[in-house]
This record gives sequence, C-alpha cells and structure tokens, in this order.
Amino acid sequence: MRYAKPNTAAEASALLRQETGITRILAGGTDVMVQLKAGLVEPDLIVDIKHIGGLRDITPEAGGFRIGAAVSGAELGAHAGVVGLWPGVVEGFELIGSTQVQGRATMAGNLCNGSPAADSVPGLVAANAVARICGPSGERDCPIQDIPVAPGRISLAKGEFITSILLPGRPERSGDAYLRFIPRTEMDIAVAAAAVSLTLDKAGKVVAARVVLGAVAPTVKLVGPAADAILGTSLDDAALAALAAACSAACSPIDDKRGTIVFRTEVAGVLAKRAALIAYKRAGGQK
Amino acid sequence: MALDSNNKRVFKVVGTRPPRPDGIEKVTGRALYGADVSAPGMLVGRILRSPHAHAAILSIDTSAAEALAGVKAVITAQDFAVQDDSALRDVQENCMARGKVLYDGHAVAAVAALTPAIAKAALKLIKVTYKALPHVTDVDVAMRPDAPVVQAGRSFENVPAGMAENVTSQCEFGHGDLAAGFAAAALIVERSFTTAAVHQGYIEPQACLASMTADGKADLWCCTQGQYHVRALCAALLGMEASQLRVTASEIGGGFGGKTTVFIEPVALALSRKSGKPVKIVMTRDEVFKATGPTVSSSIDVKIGMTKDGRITAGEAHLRYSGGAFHCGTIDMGAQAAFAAYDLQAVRTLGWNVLTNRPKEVAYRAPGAPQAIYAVESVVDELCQKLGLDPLDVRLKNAARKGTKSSYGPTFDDIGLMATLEAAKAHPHYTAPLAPGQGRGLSAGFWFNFGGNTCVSLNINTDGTVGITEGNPDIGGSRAAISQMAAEELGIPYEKVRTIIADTSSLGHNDITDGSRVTFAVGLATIKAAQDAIQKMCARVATLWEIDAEAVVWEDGCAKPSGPNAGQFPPMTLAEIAAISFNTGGPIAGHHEFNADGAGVSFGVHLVDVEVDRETGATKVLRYTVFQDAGKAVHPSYVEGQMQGGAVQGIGWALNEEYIYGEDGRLQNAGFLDYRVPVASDLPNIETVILEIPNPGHPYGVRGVGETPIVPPLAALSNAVSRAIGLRMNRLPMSPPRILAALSAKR
Amino acid sequence: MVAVTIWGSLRAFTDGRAQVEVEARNFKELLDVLAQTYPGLKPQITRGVSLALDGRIYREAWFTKIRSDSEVVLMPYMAGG
Amino acid sequence: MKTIHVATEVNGDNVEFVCAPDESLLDVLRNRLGLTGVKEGCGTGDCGACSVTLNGRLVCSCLVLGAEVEGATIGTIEGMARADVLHPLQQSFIDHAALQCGICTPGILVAAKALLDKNPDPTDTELRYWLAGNLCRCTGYDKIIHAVQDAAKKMRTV
Repeated sequence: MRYAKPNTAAEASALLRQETGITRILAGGTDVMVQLKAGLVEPDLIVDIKHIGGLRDITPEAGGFRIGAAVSGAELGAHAGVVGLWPGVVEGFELIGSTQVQGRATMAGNLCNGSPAADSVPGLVAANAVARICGPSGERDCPIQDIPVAPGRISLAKGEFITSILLPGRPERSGDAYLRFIPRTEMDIAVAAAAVSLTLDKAGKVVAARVVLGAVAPTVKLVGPAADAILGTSLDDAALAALAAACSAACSPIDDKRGTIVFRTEVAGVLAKRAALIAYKRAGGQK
Repeated sequence: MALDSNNKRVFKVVGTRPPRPDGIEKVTGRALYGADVSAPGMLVGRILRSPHAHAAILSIDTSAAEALAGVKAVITAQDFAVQDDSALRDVQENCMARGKVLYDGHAVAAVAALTPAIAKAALKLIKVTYKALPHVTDVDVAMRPDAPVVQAGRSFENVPAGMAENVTSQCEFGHGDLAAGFAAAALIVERSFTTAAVHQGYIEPQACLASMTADGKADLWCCTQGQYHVRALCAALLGMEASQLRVTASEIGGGFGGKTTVFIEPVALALSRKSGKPVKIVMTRDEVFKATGPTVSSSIDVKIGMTKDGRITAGEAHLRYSGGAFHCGTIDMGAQAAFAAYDLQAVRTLGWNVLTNRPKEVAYRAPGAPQAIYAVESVVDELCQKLGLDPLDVRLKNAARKGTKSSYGPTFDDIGLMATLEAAKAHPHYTAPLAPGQGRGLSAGFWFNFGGNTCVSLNINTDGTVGITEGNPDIGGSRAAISQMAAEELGIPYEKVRTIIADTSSLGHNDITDGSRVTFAVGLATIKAAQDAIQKMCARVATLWEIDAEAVVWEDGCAKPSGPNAGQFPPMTLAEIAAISFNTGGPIAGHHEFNADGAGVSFGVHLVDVEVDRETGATKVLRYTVFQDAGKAVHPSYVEGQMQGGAVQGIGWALNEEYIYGEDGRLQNAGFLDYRVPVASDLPNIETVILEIPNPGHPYGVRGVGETPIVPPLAALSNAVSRAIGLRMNRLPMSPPRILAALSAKR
Repeated sequence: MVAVTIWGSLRAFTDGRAQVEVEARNFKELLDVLAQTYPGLKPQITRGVSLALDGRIYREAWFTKIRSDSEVVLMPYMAGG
Repeated sequence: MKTIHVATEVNGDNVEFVCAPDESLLDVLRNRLGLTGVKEGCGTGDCGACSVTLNGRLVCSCLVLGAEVEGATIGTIEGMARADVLHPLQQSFIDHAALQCGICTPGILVAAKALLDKNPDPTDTELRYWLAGNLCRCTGYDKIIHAVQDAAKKMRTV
C-alpha cells in the first residue's frame, strides 16, 4: 500500500486514475480505517485529500453554503450559518459516531461509503444538495440522490472524487429535520431514518416538501407520495398519518442484526411524522 | 476483650474511602496491561480461525506459511499433547481445534512472525480443508432428538436415557410436596422465558507475552483473573512442570469472569517454544467476541402458585442452558439460585446443560443466576399484578431469612434480604409518582459468594511501613481494600501499607479472582497474616521487656503491657519495633495460608423506572436504585462501584446485548458497534444504598459484593417494561423490535 | 451418624433417598463413605462437590469437622465469575 | 511496503518516526513511540480507549493513519499531568473512585478534558453524550460523571 497526499484536486484525480490496483480516498478515514482493520479491503493506494486547497472550507454561495469534502462534523457543527440554514442536514451529520468520530468524519465520506443507513445522506437529499465532483475530464456537479446506486456502490467513475457539497439557499419559512432510530442513544447505525425538508406559506401551510428515508431500501429513498401527503396541509393528524403511511409503503428493507422488515417499515413512518413536525416548527409553523 | 455482641466494632480505616494505590498509574497511562509490555526480539503471534460453525478438519497444510520469509513458527493442535482429563481436554481443544471445529471463530492454527503484516500473510497461506457439518446454535433445537450432535459421548451418568446426545448433564434441586403446594394456591402462573448469550464485554482484549527458553523454562505475562490457574492449565497443556513456568498477571482491563481461563496463553507458549523467541499475542475485538467465553443462553419454564394474600405455595422451574460446544456446570448454579430469595415449603428446579455450536461459556458475574432469577422474578411480579398485591410486600412476606431452609438445601445464617427489601420499601424511589407510559419494576437477586485457597505474606519493613504480597489480580480496587484491612488490624495509617500482586513464583497458590472472593478471602488472610506479625512483634517486645509474651497486647498500633501486673513500660509502636528488628531476632513477617470458608451469601434488590416509546419500542431508563447487603463495606466507593457497574451490565443484558447468529451458524455482531453495550448517554445516575448485615464468617463482617448486582436488573427491567406497556415480556433482550412486535400483536 | 442431604439428581444413585445417613467425622470421610456405599455417586464426587455444613459452604477442605447434629448438605462444586 | 518518515509533535515534544503506510496512529503511538497509555479496545472507533487530540480535536487514534500526522500536534494521556502535578480531572478520578479496572480511563480523561476545554460547565446530559463514544464496562459511568463534574467545578473556581 502507498499513501499519497496531493495538494491539488487534479493531482489527486490523476493518482486515482493511474493506479491500476485498489484505491481508497482518505478524508476523515472513519470508514476506510475500519475496513482496513477488518481486512475487508487491502488498497494499493490511499489518497489523502485533506491537503487539497479549499477542501476544508465552508464558503457562502448563492444563498447557501459550499462545504469542502474534508470538513469534519465538528467543524460543520460549529458553523452558525450552516446550522441556521440547514439544521436538519447538520443534525444528521452530527449523529454519525462518537465525539471522536465527529472530529474526523466528513459528509462526502459518509455519502461515498454507499451505506443505505448513512446518517448525513437523507438530509442532503431532502435539501436538494449537489456534489461537485473532480475527475479526469474536469469538474461536474451531481445531485446527491444520484450518487448512491446500491449498498456499498456509488455512481462515481474511476478517477473521480467529491471535492465539495453545495447546500443551496432556501426560501423564507423553510425548515428541515432528521431523525433516526437506534436501539441505544448513541454509537449505533440507523435502523430506520427519515429526513424532511419543507417550506410554509404565511398561513402555515406546506407549499414545498421533500421526504427522504434511510436504512429502509438499498439506497436512501426520496418518497414523492410522502411529500404529496403533507403539501397544502398544516400537518394535521390526517396529513401526518398519510405521511407515515406513504413512508411505510415506500419501504423495502431487509431483516438483519439491526432490525426487522416489520420494525423498519413501521418506524420509518413514525420517524417521518416526528421529523416533519420538527421541520414544521423550525420553519416557523405554529402547532 | 469485652464481648458485647450488640456493640458493632468501631473501625478506623475500614469503611473510609482512601485513594487506591494504583490510582496515579492508571490516570496517567503508566499502568501496564496485558498488551503493554514487549520483549527484545519479540515475534507477533496470530491465530487462524474457523469460518464454519461446525466442520470436520480433513487436513491442515502449513507448508506455504512456514516457507514465507519472516515466519518463525506455525502450530496446530498437533503441537499440544492429547489430554486424558476431560476438563483439560476441553480447554486444549477450545484453544486449538482437534479434528473438528465446533463454532465460528474456533482456533485451528497459529503463526509467529517478525511483523503483523507477515503474520497476516502467513495465515492466508495455511490451507485448511473442511467438511462442513450440520450445526445447531439454539438451545431448544439442540435438545431435540434429531438435532445435529455437537460432540458425541459427552453426557454424564446423570442424564436419563432417551435425551438428545447434546445434553451433557441433568441436575435437580428442591424440597417439599409440589402437588400439595400448587393445590393450595389461589393462582398459578406458568410462563416460558429465553435469554440470549451475552459477553462480559471487558474493554481490554486478551493479551499475553510468552517467552520459553531451550531448557523449558518459561515466563508468561498476561491479563488474567488468576495467574495460578493460568499456570496450572498451561503447564498441563504444554507438558511443563509448574515450577518452570512463571506467570505474571498484568494490570487487568476488566474480566467479570471472562478472564478465568486460557485462550491464547498456551498458544503463545507453544509458538515461543517452537520459534525460540518471545511471542506476543493480542486478540482483536472480533476474536474476543467470537472465541472467548460469553454466558450461557437459556430457555426456562417457571410455574409458581400464590395465595390471595401473596404467600407463595410452590415454585418449580425447568432450566435449559447452553454453554456452547463444551460441557459447562453453570446450570447447577442457576438451578440452585433460582428460588434462593424465597422461604418455600415446596420448591423444585430441574436443569440441563446442552451443547451447541457456540464458543465455550466462561463465567460472567454470578454465572447462571441472572437467567434463572429473571424467570422466577418475572413470574412473581405477574402474580402480584394479577392478584393486585404490592410486589415489595409480597417479597417481604416470602423472603428467605435466618433459619430458612434454602431452595438449594442449606439453612441460611444471618442474611440481609429482609433488610434490603425494607430499605427499598422505605426509599423515596419506591413511592415516587410515575407518568403515563412509565413503569416501575423490581427484582431481588442472590449470589452464593466463595472463599477459596488463599495465601498472603505481610512484611514489616524496618522503617515501620508494611508490604503485603497477595496473589489475586485487582480488578476493581481490591488492593485498596486489602491495605485498609491490614492497616486496621495493625493499627497503622493506610498510607503506611502497600499491597502488590505476586507472580506465581513469589507466593503460594491463590484461587482465581472469582466468586466475589477477594475482599472476603484475601482480606481474611491479610487480617490473619497481620495477627501473625503482631504475635511476633509482641514476642520481640516481651523479650525486650523481659516479660511473658502473653503479657504484651497490641492496641492502636503499639505493643503495650497487658495490665498493671505485666509491668510499667511505655508502649512501643510498630515502627519502633521494626527499627530494631535486626537486633531482636531478624526480619518480621506475617503469613497466612488457608482454604477460606465462611463466605456469606449476598442479596440485593433493584428498583427501576422506565419509559417505553410505544411507537418505536425504545426503552429509556429513567431512575435506578440498587440496595445491597455488603456485610461490611471496606471501601464504600468501590462497593458502590460494583453495585453500579453490575446494574449497568444487567441493563445492557435486559435491553440490547445478545449474540446474534445467522442461518449459517456464524456470529453476526462480533464488535462493539452491533453488540451494543450501554453507553453513558443511555443511563441515569445509578443510586446505591449499602446495607451492612455483618457476615458471621468474617471478623469485620465482610461479604463479597461483586457478582450479586448483575442478577436483579434482568427481571427489574422486564417487570418495569411489562408494567409500562401492559404486556408481559418473556424474552431477553427486550430490543425495540421485540417490544414493538409485542405491542403490534396486542393491537 | 450424620444425615446428609443430597441434591435431587443424585437420588438416582441412593435408592431414591434425598437424605442418607453415614458415619463420618469430616468431609473426607463423608465423601469416602458415600462413594463406597453408593458407587453411582463416584463420578460426581470425582468431578467435584461442595459441602454445606450448618449453612457454610466448603469446597475442598477434607478435614472440616462434622458433628452428628450438623446440617450437612452436599452441593455441586461451586464456581464463580 | 515502503515505510514513511513522519515528523510531528506529541505532548509538546518534537518526535519523528517511520511507519508503514497502513499503520494506524494508535499502533505508532503504542509500538513506535512507547506511549502505551493509549489503549486499544476495538480498533474500529467504537470504544474510545485510544482517544487522543489531533490538532486540538478529539479523535480515535485507531481511525487515523500514522502517515497523516506529519506536522500535526498530538496530545495523549501521557501529556496530561504536568511533571508530578496531576490535572484536576486525574485527581478527581482518583478521589471519586471513577475507575475500577482503569483501561478506559486514559481515553475518558482525554475526552473529558477536550470537553471542558471548550465547555467548562457542561450539563450531565451534555457530558454523557460527549462521552458516549468512550465505553466503560466497570463503573456504570455514574462515578465518572460525578468526577468530571467535580473537576469542572474546581477548574471553574481556580
């Protein structure tokens, strides 16, 4: 195994493209190091992207923020601007692992690990966030929801890696929230998860919504019918019940050591309901 | 001495909370644990493990591994002698499989190499040809006549004909007329329960450093609860004489019973013997879960009858335990402990140990008792609920007390159960209001506690300080407690005493740190060693004063004339006597060696409040109080620590911890991530109430306290959850999917 | 003579009796006489037994004295964590 | 595998070492620099026993490559006491019996100090969540929480 720490994105991309063996990108390392320890992967090349200019920056852009791919959870959580605009995205990210893991983990890493249970991804998809990807043919932008394709697999081509994620600006009276279910209070992988992002009109009715589920399908799942269930409502009980039902209907989970199909299906709806209420409150809605 | 049994002894040091002697080393990172020592020229040992739950080993080809540059030794079971003794044979075969692998993670070969990378590469070059065999991991399935046979011919003579071959032993306890008892009951409740295997979860993985020289002498450094036991097992497995093997116990990063046997130590010694170099083996966490010992898993039926006013008329339990692929006697303990908290006219327990394709069970805090008492205390609680009775009143009404013929046979002497129950009843926790959705549960718990073989030396240094050499690894502050008892007995300040733990060559045999025995038995030996030294010091002083030795007494750390008739002499302090010891006959030391008896049984009662999220099945522990009889708490902080730590391990067992097996018989969650021990944010403060009902078998009244606290949480949590959701839970762990499924079934 | 209470599963080897009378002054004599009188108990005695004498448990101590009025209960060999 | 030369700062001292490219910082600290106060409980970031600070941030050293720490500043348990004067947290752990076996203690002390450095007056809940990544199997956490809070109180009044 070789370890490289390029100073530019182009250099990193070239290293990744030229390596014929197995490559891994190292940002926070909180997944890669576990895979190394478990012997799940024996990379020929590890590319540490933390020394690439700009990758540790959080920059305002178009009313939103561009988050460098090497920004850790602890750094993002300390950024008042991002926390104020996209609290649901930040809380999802901050739920990953321990304080120690937060000191290193990155959203781009969480995304590229390809886990359907990745805590930061539902919030990013709900936020319509866009990844900027550097590759052999230059830069391209890609919506977050198009990056995971299957458990452990992502759509990036050889030589490509994410350099930043753009969290867009958003209208007034908007809010988002993320909830996951774990058996303990910390340190677990999500058994089911839901992110809700919504915008209200002055009367407190939902005029735009995105509902995304985690850990209940091979990839995170944007659930259109769930958003439709709350559009035009003030999250009355009937709307919430419809939201929960739509979420449960969209689940196609597995039985495993972390939870059962029945449990995940039912709890996904419960979490969506609860997350919607938090997002609603954050958007200024009165309940 | 004025004998007034109503006057409790007034202690000066015992009962105080001095700093532990190893404190600074441990808070500065200087303390040396199993993996923290190295030797010049040391090799790295690694173990190859079975990917199968059950398979015949057709062949093992180690030639490619041996040929790899940097590999210095490769071993298999062929490098260990075949043992005649069945217990030793099990230990050997658990350390290194012979002929068959019996569980996922079972060791099949090991290498010693220059670096971890070479060792890892070498493991990949060992070719093992397996023939997969049908496996069984569930205790109830393993009892069926058609179940795959884990090991044939292992049944004891007490197993009735016709039972499945996996059943290795049967036991039965109890007394009285069950039929008459049940006939007298107003209500009989009969329920079945299961508990999952759980791991001790010590944070320090097993680690050792072995160094054997060509003349067959060896040194072994390892983290263990019993260096003498390690010596005995390793010497037998390697065909060594005990005197040639010196075992030093490192500081130990948790054991809870799990470090009472050997796994890697004989392997490291065999690799060192073969390579001629020191070899260090450190287990990974994955290996710890897969290949060291968890508890038994269990399946239990309980039937209890009660009168309308809450008198238990009869109790019966059938217990099926599986301690993995080898025989284990834990069922005997569970079947004896099940009804120990009750004064019963009619009681019967029947138990079986069953083989399954799982790692060999190793003791975990009060081994066997938590499962059995969980089942009994759950049924008692259900009876109370159905009869509209207060669960504490019912327990008070039926509690075992002095003079009760215990469910396992002997008659109890002074025990603290009544006092513990009364303390729980008087505590504000018991009457604090509960909100809707919340539930309160309680359970009693019991453990036998042991004494055992113990050996202590106590040296009076010439500067008036005292050194104690004992042989039991200190897991939770026992060096402090032992120093306290020595200081108390000698009448000197705690700071003047230093206790160290000897290697196997420096002190005679000591049983393992187990059975909650150390503060009791080593403490007792220390007191007696101090008395031995005192006697010698009094004799020296008598010679100096030219009076009879009997005319000198020891008080407040000084030798004094026993009375006016003995003569007028100013008292001599220990330091003064020590200073002239070379002139009065040489060094002064006290010793005591014995097989300690008189360990008093221990009872505890736990109270817990929980809140259950009915939409997700998640349980939150809101409040927790532990009441326990410590006999006499030598260092109350560490007694509280045992009570709190045991309670939290029990909470983990009740709510989330379990060994999860796939269809393929492989362990699915061999890591802290998915094994789910409680983390700090899961828990409230754990309040403690120490009762002190002196143990008549110890001069200070000390009882063991370490194991009992893990017993009550299982039923306390189950009863609390059951009351919170209005449904009786009967399966551990009560993980959220199980609680939600129970609630859904009700809807 | 001392009355020894044995545990249930050993009754198969003592003609069904839960309590047997033996002539013994200490633990060792007790075990020897039991093994002699009821050979079926031998395997368990070899594996290990504990002795509860007036409520106090002894694991190996052969020369523990037994009085004729002592409460004597045979138990399996105890192990802890 | 070609080893990598790394110059870094550990507990205020400049140190240099060579390591394999796939070697964790934990292995470097323990095996190459002799800092065995940093413990390995899992090697996968689940137990916190290997907690150190890296450029002022609390991390699990098992999840960091040795090769990554060129030019970094690292703090371990060995650097917490000043000569023979214990840090108030260390003293408090002894006074409150907040350790039994002590294997988790170095990681918990490093983690607790990192919290108090940024929040001198945490609530019990904040403290419990901050320490959720530090497993302790002996104490049930109760005395650890009390010890940290008592140390925090003393540190605030100095």
